[in-house]
Amino acid sequence: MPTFWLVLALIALSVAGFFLGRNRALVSAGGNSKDLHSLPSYYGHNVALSALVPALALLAIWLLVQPMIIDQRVSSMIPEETISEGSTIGLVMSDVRRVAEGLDLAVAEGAMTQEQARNLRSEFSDVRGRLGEIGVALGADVRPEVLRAAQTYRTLSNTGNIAMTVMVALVALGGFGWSYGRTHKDFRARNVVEQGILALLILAASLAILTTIGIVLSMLFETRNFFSLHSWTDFFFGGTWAPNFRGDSDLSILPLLWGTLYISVIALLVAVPIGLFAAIYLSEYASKTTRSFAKPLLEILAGIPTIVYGLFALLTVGPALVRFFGQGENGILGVEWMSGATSVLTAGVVMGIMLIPFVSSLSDDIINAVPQAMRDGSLGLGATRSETVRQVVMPAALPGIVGAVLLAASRAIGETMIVVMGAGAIAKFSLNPLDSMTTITTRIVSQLTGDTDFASPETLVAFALGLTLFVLTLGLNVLALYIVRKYREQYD
Amino acid sequence: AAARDQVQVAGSSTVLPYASIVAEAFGENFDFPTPVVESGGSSAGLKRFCEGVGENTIDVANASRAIKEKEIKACAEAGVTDIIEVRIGYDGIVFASDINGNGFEFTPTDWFLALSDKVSVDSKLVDNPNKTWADVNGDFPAQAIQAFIPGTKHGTREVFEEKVILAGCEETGAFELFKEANGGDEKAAEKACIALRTDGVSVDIDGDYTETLARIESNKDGIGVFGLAFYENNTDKLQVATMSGIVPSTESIATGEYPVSRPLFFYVKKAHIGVIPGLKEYAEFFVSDEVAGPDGPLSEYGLVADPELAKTQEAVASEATMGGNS
Amino acid sequence: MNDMTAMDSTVETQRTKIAANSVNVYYGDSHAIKDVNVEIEDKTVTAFIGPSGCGKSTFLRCLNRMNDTIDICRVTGDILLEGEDIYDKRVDPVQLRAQVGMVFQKPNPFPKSIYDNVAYGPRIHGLAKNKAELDEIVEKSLRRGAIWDEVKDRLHSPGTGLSGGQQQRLCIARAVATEPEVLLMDEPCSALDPIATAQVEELIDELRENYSVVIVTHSMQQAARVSQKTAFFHLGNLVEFGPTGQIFTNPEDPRTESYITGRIG
Amino acid sequence: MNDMTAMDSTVETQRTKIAANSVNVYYGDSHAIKDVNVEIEDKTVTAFIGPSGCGKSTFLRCLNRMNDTIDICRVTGDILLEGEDIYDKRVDPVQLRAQVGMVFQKPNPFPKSIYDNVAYGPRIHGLAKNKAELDEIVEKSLRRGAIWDEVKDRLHSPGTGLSGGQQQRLCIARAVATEPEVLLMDEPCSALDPIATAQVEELIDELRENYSVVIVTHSMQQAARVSQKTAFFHLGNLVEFGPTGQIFTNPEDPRTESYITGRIG
Amino acid sequence: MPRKHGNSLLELTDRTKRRNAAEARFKAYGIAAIAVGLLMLVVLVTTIFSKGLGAFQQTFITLQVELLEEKLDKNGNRDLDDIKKVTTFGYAPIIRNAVETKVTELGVETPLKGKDMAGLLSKDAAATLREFVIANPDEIGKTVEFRFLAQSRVDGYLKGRVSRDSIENDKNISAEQLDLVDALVAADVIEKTFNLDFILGADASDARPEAAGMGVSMLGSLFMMFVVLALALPIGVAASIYLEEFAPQNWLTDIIEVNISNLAAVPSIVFGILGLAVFINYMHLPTSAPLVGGLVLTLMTLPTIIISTRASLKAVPPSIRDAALGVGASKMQAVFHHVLPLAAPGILTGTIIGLAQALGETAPLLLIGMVGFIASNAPDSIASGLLSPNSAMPAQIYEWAKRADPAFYERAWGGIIILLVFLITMNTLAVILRRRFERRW
Ligand SMILES: Nc1ncnc2c1ncn2[C@@H]1O[C@H](COP(=O)(O)OP(=O)(O)OP(=O)(O)O)[C@@H](O)[C@H]1O
Ligand SMILES: Nc1ncnc2c1ncn2[C@@H]1O[C@H](COP(=O)(O)OP(=O)(O)OP(=O)(O)O)[C@@H](O)[C@H]1O
Ligand SMILES: [Mg+2]
Ligand SMILES: [Mg+2]
Ligand SMILES: O=P([O-])([O-])[O-]
Repeated sequence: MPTFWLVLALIALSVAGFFLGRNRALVSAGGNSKDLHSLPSYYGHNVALSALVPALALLAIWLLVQPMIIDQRVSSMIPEETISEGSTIGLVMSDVRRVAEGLDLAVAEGAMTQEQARNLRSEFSDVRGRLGEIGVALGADVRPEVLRAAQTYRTLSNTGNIAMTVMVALVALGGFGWSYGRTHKDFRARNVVEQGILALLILAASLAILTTIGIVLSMLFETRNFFSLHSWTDFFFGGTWAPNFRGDSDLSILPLLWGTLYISVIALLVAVPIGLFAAIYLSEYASKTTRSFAKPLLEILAGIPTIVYGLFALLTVGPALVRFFGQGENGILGVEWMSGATSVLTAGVVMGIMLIPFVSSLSDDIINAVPQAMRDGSLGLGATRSETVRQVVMPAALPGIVGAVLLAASRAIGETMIVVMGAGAIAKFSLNPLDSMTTITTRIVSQLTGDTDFASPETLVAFALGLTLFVLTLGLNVLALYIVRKYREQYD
Repeated sequence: AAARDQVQVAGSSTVLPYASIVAEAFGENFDFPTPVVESGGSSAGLKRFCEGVGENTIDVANASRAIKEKEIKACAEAGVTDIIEVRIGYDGIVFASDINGNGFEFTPTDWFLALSDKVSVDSKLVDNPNKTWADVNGDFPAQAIQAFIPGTKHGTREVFEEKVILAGCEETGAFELFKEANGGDEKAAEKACIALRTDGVSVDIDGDYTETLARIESNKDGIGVFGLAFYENNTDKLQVATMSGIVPSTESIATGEYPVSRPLFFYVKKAHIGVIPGLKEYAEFFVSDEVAGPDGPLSEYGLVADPELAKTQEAVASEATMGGNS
Repeated sequence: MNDMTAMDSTVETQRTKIAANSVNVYYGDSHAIKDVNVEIEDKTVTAFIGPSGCGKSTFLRCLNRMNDTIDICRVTGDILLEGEDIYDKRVDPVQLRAQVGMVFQKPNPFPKSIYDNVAYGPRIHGLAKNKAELDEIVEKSLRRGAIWDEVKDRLHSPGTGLSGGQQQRLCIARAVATEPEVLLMDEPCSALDPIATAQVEELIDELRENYSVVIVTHSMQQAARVSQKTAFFHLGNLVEFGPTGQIFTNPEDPRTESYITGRIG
Repeated sequence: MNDMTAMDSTVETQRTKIAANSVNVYYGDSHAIKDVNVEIEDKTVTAFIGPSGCGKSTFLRCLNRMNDTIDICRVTGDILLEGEDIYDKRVDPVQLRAQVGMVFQKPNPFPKSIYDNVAYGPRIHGLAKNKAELDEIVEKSLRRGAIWDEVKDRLHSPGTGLSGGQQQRLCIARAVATEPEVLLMDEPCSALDPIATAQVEELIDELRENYSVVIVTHSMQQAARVSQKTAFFHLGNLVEFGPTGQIFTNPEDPRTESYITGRIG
Repeated sequence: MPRKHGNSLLELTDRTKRRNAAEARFKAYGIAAIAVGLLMLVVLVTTIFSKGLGAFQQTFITLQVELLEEKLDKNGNRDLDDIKKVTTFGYAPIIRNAVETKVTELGVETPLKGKDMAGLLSKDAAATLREFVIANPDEIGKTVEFRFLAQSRVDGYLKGRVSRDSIENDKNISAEQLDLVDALVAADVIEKTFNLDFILGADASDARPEAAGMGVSMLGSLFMMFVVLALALPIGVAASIYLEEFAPQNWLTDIIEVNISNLAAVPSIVFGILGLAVFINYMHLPTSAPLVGGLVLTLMTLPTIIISTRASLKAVPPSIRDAALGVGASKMQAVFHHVLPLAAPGILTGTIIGLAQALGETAPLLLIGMVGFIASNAPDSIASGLLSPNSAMPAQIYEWAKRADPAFYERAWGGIIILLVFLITMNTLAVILRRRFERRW
């Protein structure tokens, strides 16, 4: 908990810094805030941030690095030969840590004095038993070298913690003092603070890049393994997807890609018109009350767990479709086009329903943001509301709407449960929407969670699928960006 | 990083119910915290098991199949050398259909003829022409063939292919024809044998038995593949078919009469014993008579108890690793 | 009023195009237009003058029911266009607005190309049979809006990239493109230089030959130049309404006089 | 020019506040301002006149770097404020804009209350120590904007619910509330009636005592009334710049003359 | 001069009629779209409620149990270590006795043996009893009244899920046992009441569905949502502000932009792979911890929030920015004071949708160990809430839906009800906030 108090102290310092900095600035301007370069609060923020941010950063780094250093120091105390075969130094170290924590707890609970904890010898006392009494379970009796290591570990951690507290406090005070010293009426506090904020904004934006790098890296290695075991020509250009347990499976992405596209397109064909019309109705026609109820209600659709949609597809929508397109003479259309409840259409329709709020809610916000003057201009020319919406409002709201549709499409590509239950698990090329098919994402999940040997191409293919999908969607997004750029219409 | 104090288990979803029953009882009866039992599949579990030795790796991997040679190698490369293999019993695989529908008495041949991509007609391989069960076997009713079988991710599928389809393939003589067609290549012939038709008659279920059940509810002609325990909990909705004349039950499977079953395992990382509190106690508790014996809660839930349980207990107690060195 | 008696075109004998009877407008609780009665004649330019905030725009917007788009705005009284109450339930505001066009006080070009801005009205009203006709309408309207020369080379660049005065003229062109019977213009020349203003005034004069024009203006000179009738609003009241000449030379109400001579605001 | 020689306040001897040297502005490929040189003096009202679309607003926006916000806009040449290049990298446009205020051609009140509209500038610049002072600034600014009487009872209703002219005056009030040294006003009176116009002109006159004002106007009369210097722009060129009296009575360039007498637009 | 536009205003021209028809159609499409959406919602919600409400009721059996000393504490010295040596299996005879006593007391005739009678009780009963004894060793030797959970089939029988026909082949329960149940119900020993433990309790194993509850996993979800909200919203908004308002228009920004929309299309399980690699294997954070779950879901939710925030920032007209800059506001001030509040509705919408998605997601949790049997206790502090093993609501539901006993199926739907209530509670705040920010200009 020292960290907790340290953080609390930092926050307190930074709050104090805010007021002191603000005051000092005001004093330097002789109490007249108008003589200051920036608003007084910016001087406060400057001091507060200078005290807080570097100190917090140091604290974070310290917390990451200290255990590593201590681990290294302590692990050198464990003689090589005492590590039993098959075990590792890492494992012994976790034992060390557990004992050290147990001792800490014992001291904290008063079951032991500091002194005792420091001088305890496993040769003479039953450490496991004593720790067991206070609820610290150990896997085995404590060996002397482990106990000694644990004691060193405690000492080092203590020293480390003290050093950390001192250093962090120094940095905080340093930051405080430096920025406090700089506080003067001519100091450009706003610019500095804003630059700080801008840096934070950039940091936030670059997180996306880091995530992407992380994703690619976490899949690249296994993808390479996959391609060393399986021919890439089959993966990219083969026509069959048929994993089996004996190896030598056909693992081609093409039928999966086809299924993914087909199902996503159907889902979007359901979600986009319904979502868009709902958004238009909500923002252009509906009364305030209707809107304030209908919109959040529709949003619930996005929060219903997909397993419910899966069951809905399997038990309700699928059989309903079969009644239409199947059952031969007994069916409603008297045709025999569909045998099972699972089909591309089933999954697509149900997924489309789930995606309605993705399109409707966001589009509604964007449409609502189009200035009224645009509508007035059109209505004033004798346009009907629908003409206004279609020809003036929608083009103006296009970038946002494309964003919403992309979001829905993305979700459609990433969905698994609905596909598994609604579309089946068979990969095939077919134009018939009443056939079962499957998607890349569901195959990723099932190959990753299946029973095939984890080093086999049948499992590793999941990574190759993931990476390929990543590249494909990247292409789609580039296209979307291009379209938005081309058709964007800026109002005002 | 704070030290971990509970046993961490991951792996097969087939073993999960048993492991969770054990974990629950373990938590109740011991001073150790309740172990965490994750599901995610045998292979995912073994993969995490083999990621290395250390606190941030799991201690036990559940598997509905034996660990493969390649996996042992991968394990060893990551430093996981001493693995204790524990067989806890058997999972029976049964064929069941809607309770109000027709009853069936199957043989592997029936299934091969119903589901294979190609069957032999007059000693020639042709695309499977069978539409109804009556086409397959004159004794069966003219009910449309609609099979819900485990998807290719499930270990059960492998058992189904080996013990049912392949057996049927050989019985009908199609195996020889396939072998001929593939120039005497046995492997290719086996692969051809287990290729199933893709015209919608045979439906792969990637989800779980609940999904299979739901499918049968929405299509009364359907016949599905289930675990014995699942069937026993849903006897109000399902009727079970016999295989080669044997009714599946814990007894008939334990004696080996009923052919379609598979062993269930868990694997313990020996290096973690003595480090992770409660690990050994958990393993011993799992295979104790009270728990895994024929009257224990596992068997009550549907596990086919291992006739050689005593041997297993001994092996766990002595921490005997695979490959013999203890 | 439905017979065709409007052959003669002297100011006095024009038939009434729009008649407003005791019109009141409220924005929420505030009473913006107070019991206004006014008759707007056909083939006449009527000027609305009055200090800023007195309700000119509000009243103007009543005449083609643009007020409908403001939630809190409420209108009572009748406004008759050719004897028909435009607030009647059976009246379709869309058809009304096609007949009664409007140029808004703040230029509001659509975020589209200049061409599309002007072509928008003709398109929705189906005034052009084909592309060539549409091109012709667009050109003619832009010419009438006195902006053709400036934009003829950039017809397909966005209307929002024009200067303030250009936007205003674009909006005028857009409004005349649909050939409304009545054109309501809210300060159409506020951002225009004298020459452009003169051109727009010329347009207004030209329009008067067939249509009725209502113009809001702050420039007494402009009112005097272009209008035949003038209405003076003050604090939501229609203080005086009469022939322009009379209002400017011989106002009846002292407030009118004060305003014209620059004493009240 | 940095020494304080501006004690005398005759028109001729005011020191230069802003000096623009060969300024060119491009919107993408189109060349909107062509090599303009102009000196704007302290304590002086400078009027920019010229036909619609000639680049007045564009040039005005250069003077406080509001052009930065238009992606496609590119400025070359230097503009010196008190001898310092405002396009210098070290110049903080924010500080610049606090010194060089602006009233836009199209009124753009914030979608906030009238009070907050005016108080915004003083708040971010820390011009008021407390609520009372802020109230005072707001009232004073609204009075200077000649709109206090109309809005004093509705200070907390939204600024977007005002009439066009009221919005314009609100924007003027908002701009003067921050007490800029230079005030750029883009057609500040376009939507105002003569009385309000007169009040704003009075304000401009008052501001001139301490600050420098640049005003874009289409009204020659207004330019003549309020300004000491006038610049005439035509097709992006600064055609003529000089004392207002001289420009209006004795222009050097034939184009200026044509414009003033109403022949080119 | 004939009237060009034709006749009376009161009579619509053909063209107007046509356009009005188009207008009416357009509007009807809108209404239809909303109706379809709402209809689906109603269908789904009624399905959920009709299947799940049962889970909130549970059958209990009230028994007087004699805590026999010779079974529970043979040495009679109340040494806790000795008492603990008796496992739950050792409690079975005590429970059997209690049932037999009760049945005899009531004078009910039954052919059943003690073991089968005790079979009416949940296997949880022994655990309840043992826990009680360890907490109150002094009660050993006395007779104490307990309210035990009934076995799931008994519960199903009272709820109508199980009938005498349906148990024909069921070896978990017999017709005789149901007769006994009927008799005990008549004697008020068995009753069905509201079951708070379903809302507050922890998961239970497959052998005792009647004891399973959502509470602990609800806390797991709660902690994850805290993490997601605390990280995804500020980071997402910050990133969008940078990209939309400050970033120079260049290829780098384009790359970031495309990247972000692409992240939205990454299947959620891939975020699990990433989380496993980065947070667990690299940073050594504990597995099954809500903190890690929250971090993974944050990464997954970020694109949603960023895309919607950017869209709504784009929708704010530039004149607002001009106005602020014109009075000397810095860009930062213009954005934070004017643009951001105007974009708030869209940001909140993105948050609502993003959180809904995060709340319902299971796939990534699978890889970081939050799916399975994780019956930990309710956390006792924020740190343990974030770090000790836990599951999440959707994972819990998903697990239940897979389990064999039909009683779990009912609980899965019940869990969905709780999830939805949780979601709606979470959304309500955002919806109210959003309504406050909505305005047209
Ligand atoms: N954002 C823009 N994008 C492209 N061109 C522009 C843009 N803004 C102005 N222009 C063009 O630059 C020229 C000068 O415009 P500016 O707005 O400076 O004119 P102005 O003198 O203010 O005219 P007005 O009196 O009509 O306001 C015009 O031709 C105009 O069309
Ligand atoms: N949307 C609105 N909500 C509330 N009040 C409004 C609204 N629009 C206008 N008003 C008020 O109604 C009154 C009349 O406004 P109107 O716009 O008709 O004035 P105006 O005569 O056009 O003035 P200007 O010459 O300044 O444009 C004013 O007091 C104005 O503040
Ligand atoms: Mg007006
Ligand atoms: Mg301009
Ligand atoms: O989850 P399984 O590995 O048993 O299929």
